[in-house]
Amino acid sequence: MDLSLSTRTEGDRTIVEVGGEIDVYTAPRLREQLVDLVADGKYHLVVDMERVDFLDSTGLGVLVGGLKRVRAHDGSLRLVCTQERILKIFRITGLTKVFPIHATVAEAVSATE
Amino acid sequence: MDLSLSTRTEGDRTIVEVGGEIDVYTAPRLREQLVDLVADGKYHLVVDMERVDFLDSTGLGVLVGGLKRVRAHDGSLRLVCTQERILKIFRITGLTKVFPIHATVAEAVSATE
Amino acid sequence: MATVELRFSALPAHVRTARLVAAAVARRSGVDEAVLDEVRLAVGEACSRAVHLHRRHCPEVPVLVTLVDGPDLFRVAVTDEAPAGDGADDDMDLEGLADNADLDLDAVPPGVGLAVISGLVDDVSVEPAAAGAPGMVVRMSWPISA
Amino acid sequence: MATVELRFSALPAHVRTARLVAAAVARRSGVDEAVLDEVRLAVGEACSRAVHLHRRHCPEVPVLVTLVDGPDLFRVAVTDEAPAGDGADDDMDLEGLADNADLDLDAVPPGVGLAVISGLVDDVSVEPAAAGAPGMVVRMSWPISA
Ligand SMILES: Nc1ncnc2c1ncn2[C@@H]1O[C@H](COP(=O)(O)OP(=O)(O)O)[C@@H](O)[C@H]1O
Ligand SMILES: Nc1ncnc2c1ncn2[C@@H]1O[C@H](COP(=O)(O)OP(=O)(O)O)[C@@H](O)[C@H]1O
Repeated sequence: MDLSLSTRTEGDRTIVEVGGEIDVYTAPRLREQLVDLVADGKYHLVVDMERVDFLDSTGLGVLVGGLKRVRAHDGSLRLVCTQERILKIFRITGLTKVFPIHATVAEAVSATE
Repeated sequence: MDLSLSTRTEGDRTIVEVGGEIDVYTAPRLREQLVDLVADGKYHLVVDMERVDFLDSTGLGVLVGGLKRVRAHDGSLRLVCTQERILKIFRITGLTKVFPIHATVAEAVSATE
Repeated sequence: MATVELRFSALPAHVRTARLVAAAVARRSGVDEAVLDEVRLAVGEACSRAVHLHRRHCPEVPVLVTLVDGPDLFRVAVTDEAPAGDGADDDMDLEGLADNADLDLDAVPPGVGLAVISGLVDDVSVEPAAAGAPGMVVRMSWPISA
Repeated sequence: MATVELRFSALPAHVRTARLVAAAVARRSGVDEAVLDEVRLAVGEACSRAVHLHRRHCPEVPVLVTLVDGPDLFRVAVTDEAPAGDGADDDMDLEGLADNADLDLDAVPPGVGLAVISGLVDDVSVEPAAAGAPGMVVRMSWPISA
């Protein structure tokens, strides 16, 4: 299954809804999306991963790249994910300590930390 | 997808409903089914192929084998199939002239010729 | 000219793997969705034929499938290493099949597989795999639309 | 001991093909359904790593994946032919990744792929592919339940 991407705004947050597979083949499209948003002045991103079926380390790399980009503008990148098999990948790689991970978009949007 | 098989009786006809893939890997199970029915004295078979997703030449061979078996007992083997991609395989191999092919089980069950 | 090569032991189960791979690579190469069914069926037939021959003549030798995502064509070659001339590919009178009492009841004459391929695929050839070596190669191709 | 061998040009798209084949063969071998996701992810990581290295060092050389349906284990080996010692597999401080300004923004250190594999697969090894030849082989195995 291919990657699907859609974005919407809530207040100062931009929600990126990702579906399908984020892998070595599709990750470049997610990167482009994140780069475009930051270039557009959107520095507070919420990446909704609830419809992601597959995530590999290339996808992790793009998310980490996104985090670095928004941080350069004092922004934030929050993830929404409750899928155990996806969470496992963040856990294995220690990235649960790098990304704030939320259970719902509403929670991520209202989070300030 | 794997092969599924179920049989039922209507009068002197035995209907074999086949689903999934009839290929080099699963065809032996269909053969067994047909052999068992004939051993059981069922000589008038209707093979319902409406739920078949895939049929290859091994499957054709098993159907032809079934036809030979029932003919040895003056029986019949009728097919039910309206799926164009399956019909095409019978057409390509000239087997539309060998098997009576019907549009519905009811039609096949009441056919006599 | 990306290439995928699949080599598998001569077992019926792997014919499914070959079909799956061929359809997946064909789809990605831009072969029309409507034609993918034909690709699966034709590649399956060529592999079934090769598996059948290998099991009879050289069960320990793997069957080779090559998929080439050419510039305009998606090309598949299925290569066996079975000795030629065992009559396996003889033309069959398919319509007479059901009446042919000599035949093993369920034997699919391997020629039927080639008949199906020829009926499905416009561009197909069957040739000796290599000069002096045993085996044949079934080559098929489909246009790439995307 | 049925074997399937897949060789593919070093392109990201083929990593998907490799995942698909590995999961299909694993399923048929009797690997537990619950584990198939891990097989797909781990094989994908190993192949991504190999594709990445080949593109850097030997883009024209194909990557090799071998699947062996052993008596008790389903075994996978992913073999690359890239010269060792380019630091690609260096251990990464993953948690520090986001703060590491030196790194190319989106570079996934290939070590992350190996970290994912090690986290997922109990039985895994990374060794030189062959004495004196370049390249490494990532070997993984899963129990066969059925
Ligand atoms: N090589 C395979 N191994 C396991 N399952 C397979 C394989 N090929 C197909 N299947 C199963 O059959 C279903 C249909 O697959 P499909 O892509 O249509 O290929 P095919 O019909 O040739 O098997 C899939 O959902 C898959 O689970
Ligand atoms: N090699 C491939 N080529 C084309 N499509 C693929 C391939 N692998 C997966 N897909 C597509 O992705 C969907 C999910 O496939 P799946 O078996 O989960 O494999 P994967 O997630 O590794 O791609 C399938 O429906 C298929 O259409």
